[in-house]
Amino acid sequence: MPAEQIEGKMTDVKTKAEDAAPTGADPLLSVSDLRIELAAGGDRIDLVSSAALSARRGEVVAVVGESGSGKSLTLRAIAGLLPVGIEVAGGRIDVDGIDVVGADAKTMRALRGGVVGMIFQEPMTALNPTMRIGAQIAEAARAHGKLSGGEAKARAIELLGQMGFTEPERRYRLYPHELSGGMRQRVVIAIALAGGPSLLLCDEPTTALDATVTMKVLDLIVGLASELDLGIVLVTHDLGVAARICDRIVVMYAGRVVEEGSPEELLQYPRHPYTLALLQAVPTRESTIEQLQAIRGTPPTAGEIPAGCPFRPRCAFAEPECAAPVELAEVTPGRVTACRRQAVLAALEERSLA
Amino acid sequence: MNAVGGMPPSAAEIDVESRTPMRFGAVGNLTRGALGGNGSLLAGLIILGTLIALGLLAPVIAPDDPVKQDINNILVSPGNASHLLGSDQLGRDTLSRLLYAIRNDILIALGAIILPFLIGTLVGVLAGYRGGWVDSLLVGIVDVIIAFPILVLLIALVFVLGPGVRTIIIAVAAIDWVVYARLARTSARREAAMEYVIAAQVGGVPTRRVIVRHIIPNLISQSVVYAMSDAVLVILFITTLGFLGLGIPPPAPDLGTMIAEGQAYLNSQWWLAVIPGAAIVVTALGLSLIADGLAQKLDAR
Amino acid sequence: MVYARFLVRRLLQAIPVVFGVTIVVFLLIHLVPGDPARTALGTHATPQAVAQLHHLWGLDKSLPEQYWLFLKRLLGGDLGTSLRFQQPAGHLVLERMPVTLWLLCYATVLTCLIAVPAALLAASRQGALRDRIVRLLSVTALGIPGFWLGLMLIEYIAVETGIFPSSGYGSGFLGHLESLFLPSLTIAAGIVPLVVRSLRAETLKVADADFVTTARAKGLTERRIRLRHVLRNALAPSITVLAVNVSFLVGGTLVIEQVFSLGGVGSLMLQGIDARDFPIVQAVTLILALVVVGVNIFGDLVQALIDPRVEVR
Amino acid sequence: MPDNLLEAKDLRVAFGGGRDIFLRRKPTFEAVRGIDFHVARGEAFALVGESGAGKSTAARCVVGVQRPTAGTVTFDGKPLDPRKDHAQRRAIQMVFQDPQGSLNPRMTVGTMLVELLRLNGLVDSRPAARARAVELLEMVGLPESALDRRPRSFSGGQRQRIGIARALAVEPSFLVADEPVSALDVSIQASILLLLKRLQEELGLTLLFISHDLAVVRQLCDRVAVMSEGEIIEEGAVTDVLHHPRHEFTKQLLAAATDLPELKMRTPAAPDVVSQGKEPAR
Repeated sequence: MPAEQIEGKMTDVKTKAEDAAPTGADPLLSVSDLRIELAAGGDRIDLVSSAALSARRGEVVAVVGESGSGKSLTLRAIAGLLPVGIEVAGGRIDVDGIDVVGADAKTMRALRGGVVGMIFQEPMTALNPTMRIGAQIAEAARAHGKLSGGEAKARAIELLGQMGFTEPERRYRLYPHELSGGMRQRVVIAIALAGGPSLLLCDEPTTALDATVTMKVLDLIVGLASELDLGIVLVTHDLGVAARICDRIVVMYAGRVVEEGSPEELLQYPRHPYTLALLQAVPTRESTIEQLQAIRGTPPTAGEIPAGCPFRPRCAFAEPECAAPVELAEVTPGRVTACRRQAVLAALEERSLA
Repeated sequence: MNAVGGMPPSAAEIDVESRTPMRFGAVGNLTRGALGGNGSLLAGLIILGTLIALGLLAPVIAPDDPVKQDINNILVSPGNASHLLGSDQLGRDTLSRLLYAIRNDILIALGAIILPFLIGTLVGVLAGYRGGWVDSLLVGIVDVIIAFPILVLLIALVFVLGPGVRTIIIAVAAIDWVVYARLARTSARREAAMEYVIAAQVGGVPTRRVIVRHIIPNLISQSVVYAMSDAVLVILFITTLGFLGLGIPPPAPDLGTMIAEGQAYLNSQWWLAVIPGAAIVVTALGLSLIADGLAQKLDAR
Repeated sequence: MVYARFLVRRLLQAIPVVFGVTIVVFLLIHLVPGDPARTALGTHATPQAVAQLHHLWGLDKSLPEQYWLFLKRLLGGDLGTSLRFQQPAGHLVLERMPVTLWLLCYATVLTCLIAVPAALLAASRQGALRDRIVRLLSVTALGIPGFWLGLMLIEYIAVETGIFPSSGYGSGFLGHLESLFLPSLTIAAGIVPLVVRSLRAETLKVADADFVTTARAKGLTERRIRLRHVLRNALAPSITVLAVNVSFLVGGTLVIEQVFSLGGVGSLMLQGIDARDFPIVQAVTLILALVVVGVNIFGDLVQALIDPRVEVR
Repeated sequence: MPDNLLEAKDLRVAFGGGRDIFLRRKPTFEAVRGIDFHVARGEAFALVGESGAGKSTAARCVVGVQRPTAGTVTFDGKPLDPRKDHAQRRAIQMVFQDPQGSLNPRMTVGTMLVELLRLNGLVDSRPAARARAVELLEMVGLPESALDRRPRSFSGGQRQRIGIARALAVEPSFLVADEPVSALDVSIQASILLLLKRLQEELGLTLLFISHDLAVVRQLCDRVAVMSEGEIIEEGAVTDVLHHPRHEFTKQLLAAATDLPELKMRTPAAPDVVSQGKEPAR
């Protein structure tokens, strides 16, 4: 797709976000200094060592990173859905004024589904195979808000209709295995919305889907965000998906946030060498193989993350000083990076603009 | 270069966040660490090892001849100087009979599972890998034999063949192989569909070698684990046959026969039936623990 | 109705298996080393008697011919004539069937009553003390020989406390319920460990499934998640395990009937063995195999009702 | 010598079929519904489509692990039958999608390579096989020490390199690559693509490339055929198809692609920024 079209799309969404800005002066979601650890035997392994994230109502924020970057764990921590053995070891998570890290079980139940809806990667496995799809949606609706069985059913049918199901009354009675992957993902979205949440967390929602289906599902999610004034956090490894639908991109590497900014700025003028290297390594339909540059080395394994800047061993810009710890710092309004050498990147940006 | 020296724990283990759906189970295994199956395995090996050692050494350590009758000393209570565990209704030394019975039962059980293990696994792998009519035929045979209650068919077979150690081994093998065959067939079909097998075929590795070098090593451990729990069943079958008078022909000692003979004296000489029963339970427990431990080790991989 | 059609289809699919079963049962008598008629009648039988039995059993014909006759007789409901009782073997088996069926059903119910709570308790926290205890108990129980457990229960429960009778079938529903409690418990003890193991593993597997995370993300209570989402999905495979293990249950009844002196099909078979009564042994083997086939079909049906993914069409 | 190394005419593959125990016909599913394509010597040709389009099934026919139900395929002018024809089997090799499942977990890399080299009579002694295996590993950017390790201990990208080394071990002229980068992390993809490109040029390989990703295809291939529901709906030079799609489905596919805006800031090629497809020290 020509780049203009993408930019057009992005500005569209942005205007919407700006419209919504007044209502969302206070961030709906704010995550700071989040640390997540795996307790293995006596050892504790850092999986996420510093994650910071915020989202306002009506805003779509993408968290981008490769496998092992800690993006999915960060997302799950927000809903208190970390796997057994993995826990939050420090930092704060606030959702709509609720302190998630310190919350008791009852608060968390009210939060899940009621304040935070979640969409998963694998629509094949995210639905209960022995339960009708309608019942699964209705159940989510009944868990929040006092609905009778009939009301919950009506709500589920209404949601199915909103998700683009024709004849929702009839589809209500289907089982997950009777639906295609894209349709199942719509059911998952309906479940996530049934409790009337204000924040929608999406964990690689389109990775398992074909490209044409991906687009439809993404459009549906973005449409809902503006219609219902939801905040959306979308975790993906696909920079293209992030570029296409979000207002802000947060890049994670080795359990840390390394850069954050608007898609236009971040994807065209990155201020962290990892982002830059990633962009140079992703083939596009306009680029040729001569322009493609591999990143040397492999992403570090959890528990083996180098001290200082974690990208240092793979970085083309690294200097000895990069071995010292580095903090996220704002470089221009709305742009944050965790790189000591960002001045070099800024100079490169100057040069390309000149 | 990370290739030099040991690799860190493979990425797949700690990498809880991959493109594949998050596997909570894998994390669970990791957090439990090495505690897993080693405890069971060790306990099982100690129990079974002790029993096998006792059985093998029976000719040396048994205080008496297990079939020697002593009419003057019948139904002696345990603790007696010449009969440590007492004697039975024919004055035979219980301890000696017990040791020989353990020896006989364990040896027959192990003997009885080796044949079906080998035949069943081989047939199952061939049928599963080749598919076609051979496979259909195997599935048919398996379905028919599985339809019988195992013990009933076993008793019927032993009955028509006439009692004896050889009969027991043949009868167990004739029935039991289908279970190994079914297990190996399923695994072989799964492995044959794996890309590494296709890659070997594409690379020109001949079929026989694909089966022997690629498929069998990847499924055999599962069959071994099954064989251990199967041994429990076979021990139970053998002693049941003995109890029903269809087992090892008397006077050779067998735990089931000992229980059958002891049941008449349960209210006076309880040990005659209780001790051999406990010996069966302990033997089976040893085998089950080994199976359990092996299965957990296998799972962890 | 789809389930009726599913049932019919499963019954039709069982035909080849039943056919195979008849072949095995038919061949049993030909496995006897030497002359089965002479073996059956003992060494003192007159040559005329042996020849007569030869003719009666059709041993003077070719194997396929014999099988054809055997099959024709079976289809006519004739399972041979017992040498000892001089009665139709089929009739004898059916007469003893109620006790055996009672035992089977009773044992199945007890199995569920013990295994389901035990498995759920163990799976409620993997690796916790209760999990370890349940696992150790079931590993141990797996190796207890049924006949021995039966003897112990008779001696130390029935005889000493007198709460349950040590033998007999009792009369009336409640009488059966009381009299058959210990034997059924003994039979159940043999397969409870297998069901516990399977249900525990399935429950843990399902508890890790993505859709349970979805359920949690809905904000449901843990109780509802366990009952509505975990249990139902874990149950279906365990029902298969139970159905497959009916084979063990049936084998168990045979010995346990003997221990508790119950006049069921199993003790009939053992009587037949004592009397070298081949037709009885054949008839019992055949009918018990048919029971297993039937129970497996029933298990499939239950599974189809629980799990919509099982194709019923 | 024919120009087209591989030619497929009216290739069809159906699954299922046969009869059940009541002799009723089982339903069949036609994964490939009569496709024609050809791959010229030295060319890189791609089959593109969404999941279930039949592209992988077609690839499996070419390497002989799937029997076509109908149609003719010729390789180098002769009917294709890699199962029987030893020379063909050696000439056509495959790289798989899943770098995990395509390596035998119980075999070291060395054992695997030596097995292939010896079975195909490419070396006459064990030491020679080992030496050749080291060469192969070097070719794909792995050190000698990889020989004695099992697949488990490698990262996804390294496993894919091993998979490529295995395919090259028997010295093929035609390489089938079935989604070789789609299971890999973004930062690893580029190095594998660069490696494939380099090897194709250095060894003069003909390439049949299977992918769902048009951007990836654009990097490696000259010509592309778009598949949908078992049929080829459009075929042509990659740039043509990308910029002037004719078929409605191709247009949809292009519209749906999530591409990046152009990176305005390209770095000057720093000497230590590796671009040759080798994966140096981490």
